[in-house]
Amino acid sequence: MTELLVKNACVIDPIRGINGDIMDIAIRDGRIVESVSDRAEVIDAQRCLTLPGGIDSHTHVCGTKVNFGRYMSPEDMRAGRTQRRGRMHVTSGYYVPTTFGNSYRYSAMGYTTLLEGAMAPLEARHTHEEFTATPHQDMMANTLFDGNWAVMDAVREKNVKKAAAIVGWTLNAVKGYGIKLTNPGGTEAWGWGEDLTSIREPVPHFEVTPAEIITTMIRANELLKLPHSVHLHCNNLGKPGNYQTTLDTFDLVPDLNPDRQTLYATHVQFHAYGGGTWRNICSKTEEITRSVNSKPQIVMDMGQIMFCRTMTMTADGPMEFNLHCLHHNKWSNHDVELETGSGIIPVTYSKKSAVNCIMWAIGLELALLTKSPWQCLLETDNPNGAPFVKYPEVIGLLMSKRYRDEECATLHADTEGRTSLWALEREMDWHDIAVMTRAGQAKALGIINQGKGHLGIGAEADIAIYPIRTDSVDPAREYRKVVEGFQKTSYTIKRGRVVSRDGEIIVDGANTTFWVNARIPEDLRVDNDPEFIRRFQEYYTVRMSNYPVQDLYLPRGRRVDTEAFT
Amino acid sequence: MILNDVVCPFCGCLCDDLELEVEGDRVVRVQNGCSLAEATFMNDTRLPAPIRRTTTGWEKISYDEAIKETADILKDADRPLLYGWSSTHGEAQSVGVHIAERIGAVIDNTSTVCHGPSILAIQEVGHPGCTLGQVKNRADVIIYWGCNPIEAHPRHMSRYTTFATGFFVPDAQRERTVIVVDTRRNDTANIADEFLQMEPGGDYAVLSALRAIVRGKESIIPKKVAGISKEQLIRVANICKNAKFGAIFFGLGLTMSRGKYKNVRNAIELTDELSRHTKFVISPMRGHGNVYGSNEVFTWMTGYPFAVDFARGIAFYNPGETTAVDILRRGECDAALIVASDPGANFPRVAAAHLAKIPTVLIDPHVNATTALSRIHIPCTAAGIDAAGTAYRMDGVPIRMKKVIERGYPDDAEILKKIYDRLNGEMGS
Amino acid sequence: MKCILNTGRTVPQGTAVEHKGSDAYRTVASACFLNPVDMMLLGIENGARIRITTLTGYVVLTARSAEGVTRGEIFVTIGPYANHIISSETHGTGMPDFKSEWVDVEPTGESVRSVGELMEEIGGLRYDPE
Amino acid sequence: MRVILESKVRKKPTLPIEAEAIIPRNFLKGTDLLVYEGNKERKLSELFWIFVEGTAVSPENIEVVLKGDTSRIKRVGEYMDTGSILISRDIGMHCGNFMSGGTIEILGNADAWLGREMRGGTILCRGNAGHYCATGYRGEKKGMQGGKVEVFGNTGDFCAEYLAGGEVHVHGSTGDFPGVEMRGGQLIIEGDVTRPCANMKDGTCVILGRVHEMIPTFEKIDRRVLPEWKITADVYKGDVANRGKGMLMIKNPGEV
Repeated sequence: MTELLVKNACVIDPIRGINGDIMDIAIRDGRIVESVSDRAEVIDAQRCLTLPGGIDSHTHVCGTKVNFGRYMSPEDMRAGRTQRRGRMHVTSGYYVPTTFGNSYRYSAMGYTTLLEGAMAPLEARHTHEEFTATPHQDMMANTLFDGNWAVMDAVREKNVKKAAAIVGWTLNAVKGYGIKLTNPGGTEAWGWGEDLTSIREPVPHFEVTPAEIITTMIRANELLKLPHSVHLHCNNLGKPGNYQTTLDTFDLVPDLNPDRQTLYATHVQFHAYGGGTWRNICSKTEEITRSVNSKPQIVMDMGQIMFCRTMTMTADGPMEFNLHCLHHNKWSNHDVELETGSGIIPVTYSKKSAVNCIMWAIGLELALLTKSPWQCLLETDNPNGAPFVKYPEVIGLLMSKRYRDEECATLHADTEGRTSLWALEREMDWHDIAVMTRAGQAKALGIINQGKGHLGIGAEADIAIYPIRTDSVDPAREYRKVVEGFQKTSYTIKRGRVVSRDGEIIVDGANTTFWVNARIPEDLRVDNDPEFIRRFQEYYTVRMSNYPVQDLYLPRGRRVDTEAFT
Repeated sequence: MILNDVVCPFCGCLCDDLELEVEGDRVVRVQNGCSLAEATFMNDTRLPAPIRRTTTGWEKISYDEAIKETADILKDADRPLLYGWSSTHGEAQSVGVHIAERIGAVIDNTSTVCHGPSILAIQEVGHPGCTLGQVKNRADVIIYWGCNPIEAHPRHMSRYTTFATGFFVPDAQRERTVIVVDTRRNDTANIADEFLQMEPGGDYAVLSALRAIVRGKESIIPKKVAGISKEQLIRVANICKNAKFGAIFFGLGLTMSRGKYKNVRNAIELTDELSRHTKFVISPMRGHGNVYGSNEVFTWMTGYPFAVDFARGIAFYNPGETTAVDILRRGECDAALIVASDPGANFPRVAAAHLAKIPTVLIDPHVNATTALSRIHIPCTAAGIDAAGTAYRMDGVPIRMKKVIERGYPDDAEILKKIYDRLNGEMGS
Repeated sequence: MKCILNTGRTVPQGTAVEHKGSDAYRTVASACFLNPVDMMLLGIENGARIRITTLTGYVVLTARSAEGVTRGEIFVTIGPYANHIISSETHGTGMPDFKSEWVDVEPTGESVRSVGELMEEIGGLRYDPE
Repeated sequence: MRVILESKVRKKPTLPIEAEAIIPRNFLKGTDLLVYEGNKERKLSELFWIFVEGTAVSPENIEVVLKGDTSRIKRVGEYMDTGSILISRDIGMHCGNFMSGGTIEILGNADAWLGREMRGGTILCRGNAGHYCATGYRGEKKGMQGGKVEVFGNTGDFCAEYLAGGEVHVHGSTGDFPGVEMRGGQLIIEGDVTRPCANMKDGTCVILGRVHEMIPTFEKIDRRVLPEWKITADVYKGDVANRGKGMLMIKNPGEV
C-alpha cells in the first residue's frame, strides 16, 4: 500500500465544480481516497495551482507516420538532445522527438493521458509498441476508418449495423479506442492520386460520399456505444474557402448522446478559411463558431499554429501533396491498403507569411468566440500546428489580451483586415483553461468514469501541480509568468506516484493503454461472415489471423467493454 | 502438427501465409514458401552451446560465464560497436539500444550495407510510398530498378506485383506492364515488357534524363544515356505518365552503385515528378526479414534509423562517420558486440579484419563467418523459428513472427537483458 | 583483364547463408559469372579457376559463364569471397563499393579457399563443430 | 596570445577525439578545457602538451596552434567566430563546423566534413580535403552558407553539396558529384571532376579542368569569355531535371 497526501492545493476541478478551493488530496494505491493514514508521504502544494493531469485529445506521438517523421528528419534530431541521466533515457528532437522525449516533455507539462490522433489498423502493432516506449502517459488510439473498403461497402448498402460490426471487430482486433475519419473518402481517392472537393462528391468506384460515410459512422458509433464520439478531420483541410465544407459537415450531425458530443471535429483552425485562393484567404471563425455555439452535439479542438519550424503529418495524403507542391521541401506519403493514407512534410510557420499569420489568428479566434470552453479544446494538432511544448504560450495568449496585442503588432500587415482577432476582448480564466486542457477532454473522450480528468474520490490520481499562485498572478498582465508556470510543473503525479519534479523525470513509467471492446451479437459479427473473410484474405497482404494485435503488446492494457446494439 | 499462417522471417517480404508441418523440435515440411523459406525452416543447424576462443582453439563455456565476460568487455571499452540486429525481433533490438546508451557505444544495423543509402536519400527528399497491398490492388505499371526479386525476394512478384491478383487488377499478367532496369539481363528482366539494359554506374544519368523528359525537356537529352536510347527513355516515360498507378521497386543496384544515395534520391525525385501526372509510389526492396524493424526501433528510441553514436551521452548520427564499416576501417572501436548478423562475410576485408583484432562477441543462432573472428559466440533462438517477436515488413507493416518449435535455446532478448542488467549493476545509475 | 565487379543476392546463396561452413555455400559464394566472350578472351572454360585482384588483395574463384552478364563486368554473390577484395572505402556514406570495384581477372592454378581459410587469413580462427 | 597544443602519444591512437572546445575564444579563460576521447571525458592536458605564449584581452588576438598527430581529432574550430587556428599536420573530421568568423589554416590534409555548415570566416587547407568538404548536415536544406573554403590540393566526393552561399575554391581536382544539390554561392574547381553540379538549383560553378561524365540534363546556353580566369567557357544552365537556375561554366569540356 502506498499513500500520498497533497496538502494546501489550490484545486480547479471543473468536472466536480471546484474552482480554486484550497484543499488536501489523499491518494492510496494510485487512486484518490477520502483520507490516508499519517504514514502517508506529504507534498505541500503551497497553495499553488493544482489540476487533474493534463489530457491531450488529439496529438500525433506514436506510430508509423510519426516515426517516419523522425526517420526522415535527422536535422530536427539535433535540436532538444538530452543525455541519459538518472531514470531518463537519451532524448532527441524538437518537433518530432523520440518517444521518451515526447513522454518526458508532456510529463514535465503535467500531461498524463494522450490520445494518438490517427492509427492505421493494419499498422496498429507499431503504435502499441511505441505506446510502451512512451511510459509516462496513459494512451488511447484513434483508429482510422476514412477509406475502409468494408465500411464504404456497408455505407453504400445503407447498412449501419454492418458498418458498426466492422468497426467493432476492427477496434477489438487492433486495440483501438475510437473512430477517426480523416478526409473521409478522400484518402481512398488519393489511392488514384485524386482528392474529393466536397462532402457530396462520390468516392471513385465505391460510389459513396463523405457525407454518407460521416452520417453512417456517427450512427454506428452510437450503436456500438463507444465512449468517444466520431472524431473527424473534415474534408478539404487547409484549402481557402473550406469553411463552407466544415459548416455543411456540422449540419449533418444529429444530437444522439446525452453524455457527450456526437461529433468531435479536430483542428478546426485548418478548416475555417474563407476566400478562394491563398491571396485572399481570410478568417471565417464567426460563421464556424456561430454553428458550434448553437450545436451542443459538436466539440472541436483548436489546431492552433505557432510560429516555428515543425512537421505536418496526417492521414490526409492528398492535402500533404498539395502542401508539398507549395513548399518544395521533402515529402513522404504512405497509403495503407484498404484503409487510409498518410503524408508528411516539414513546414515553417513564419510571421512574414500573411497566410500563416491569418492561420494563427484563426486558431485563437475559434477559442475566444466559442462560448463554452467545453466545446473548443486546446491543442496544436501536435506537431502539425506546432509541437506541444508550445501549449503554455497558447494558454498565455488566451488569457491575455495584452499578450495578443503585442504579438499582433509583429504580424504581417494584411492580417488585421482578414481576421477578427484584434477586436476580441475576451480573456480566459484559470477555470476555462482547466476545462480546455483536461476536463473538456475527459468528457469528450468519455473517460470521466475511467477516473480521468477530475479529482473525485475513486479517480485515478493523475495530478499536476504548477508553480503558479492564482491569487497573486494577474494573467492578463503577467502572462510571462503564466507561460513559464505551465511549462514545468512542480510535481506531476501519475497514478499516485510523483513522476516528474520541476521538469525532471524521477521514475520509470508504467502507462496504461485504453481500448474498446464492443460486444457484438454473434449473428452480426463480421468474423463469422464468409464474404468479409474472403475479401480480407484476397485483398489484404496479411492473413486475417495475423492482423489482430496480441494482448501482450498492451502490457497494461485496460479494456473498456460496451454492450453494442442494446 | 500443422501450423497455418506462419511468418517466414528470412527476407523483407515477411510472407505470412506459410503452412508448416512440425514434428517435435523439427520442421518437416514447408508449404507456400519459396526455397529460401524452406531452407530457413528445415535446414536450421545451430551452434550447440556458447564457445570461447582460446590461444589454440575453442572451448565450451556456460551462458552465465559468456554473459559475464561480455558485460566486462563492453563495460571497459572506450568505443564499443554494437552491430547487426536485422535478423532478430524488435524486443532484442530495444534492449540493444538501451545497452548502447548505457555504455556510450555506437550502434548500427545491417541497413548500413544494404539500404542505408536509401535512408540518406529519404532524409533529403522524403519517401512517397505505400503498403504492398496498394500496389497489389491497383498498380498497372511496375518498375524493378537495380533489383532481382526472382533471386532475392522470390515471392515478391506473386504476392504483391506482377502475378498477384488485385481488386482493380483482376487479370494481373495482362493488365500490368513490367519494366526492368539493370546492368545485367537477369531472370527478372526476362519477364519484363520493357528491359532497359544500362551501363554499370549509369543509374543517376538515366534517372535525371527520365525526370527531364517527364518535365517536358526531352529536347536536351542526348541520343543515348548510359547505353539506353533516347527513344526507349521517352517510351518508358510515357508508359509511366499514362499509368493509373505506378510503382517503382529498387534494390542494391541503386544503393551500392557509384553515387549511392544520390541514385536513390534521383529515383525518389522521379517519383515525385510523376506524382504530378498520376499516382506513383516508390519502395526499397529491404533485405533481411526485420531490417526495417531495426530502423523503426532505433528511430523511435534514438531519433535515427541506423549508425547512432552515443559516445557523448547524446545520440549523434552521421553515416560515413558513425557507420560500422567506417568505424572498423579506421580501427576506432576497441570492442564489438555482433547480434543476429554476419559482418565477417558481409563487410569488406579490412573492416572485417578489425573484428579479429578486438574482443568481439557474437550472439547468433548459427555458426557463421563472424564466429571465426569472435572471442565468444553465444547461440540463441532464431526469431520466427523458435522465438516469437515483432518484425517490420519492407513496407513498414508490423507483423508478429511466431514461435513454431522449441529447441531449448535462450532468446537473444533475454541474453541481452542479462548483459544490460549486469552493466547497470556494475556501472550504477 | 580489367572488369567491374558487381555483387548481389541469389537464391542458392540465400538458402545456404546460414551454413557458411558448408560446401554448398563455398560453391555458390565463390562462383564468378562472366560473359562468355570475356571467358573466351581469357582462354578459360566453365569451372576454371580465376584469380581476381584489387588494391585490397586477391581471391580465387570459379568461373561460370553467363549470357546475362555484360562484357567487362563480373558478378559474384554477396559474401566473404567478394568481400575479400572489396575496398572498405565508403565515400562518406557508410556503404562500400559493392557494385563498382575495378578488378583484374586472370586464370590461375590456385585452388578456391574455404570461408574458414579466408577468415583465418584476416586474423580469425575457424570453428569446426564436432 | 598564442596557445600551442602538441598532441601526446596515446595508448589507443586510433580512438577519435572530439574537441569542439578548441576554439580561440575558449582560451581567454585559460586552458582548463574538456574534450572526449572515445566515450571518456578528458582534460585537454591529458591529451596535449599545452604551451601559452603572451596574453590577450580579446579573442581575435588568440592564435591556437596544433602540433603532432592531430589526424583523429574532430570538431576543432566548431562554432569558431574569431581568432585563428593553425594546424601543422593533418586534422580530423568536422574541422570548422558552423564557423562564422576567424581563420583556420591546415598545413596537412583535412578529413571529411571540413567547414560543414559554415557561415563565415576562412578555411585554408594546404593539402587535400576529404569527402563532403564545405557541405551541410544530413537532411538539412542548406549546406555552407557563407565564408570561404580554399583547398590547395584535391577533395573527395560530394564537395560543396548543398552549397547555399559563400565560396569554395579547390585548386586541385574533386571526386564524384561536386556541387551536387547546389542552391547558391560559388564553386571554383581548377582540376578535374566527375558529374559536377548534379541536381543544382542555383549558384555558380566554374570548372577549369576536365569534366568526366557530364550529367545529361544540362542545357548549353552560351559560350563566354571569363576574364577573371582568362578562359573561354561553355555556359550551361541546369539542372533541368530539377527547377534548375544554376550556372555551370566549363573550360575545355571533356567527354560529354
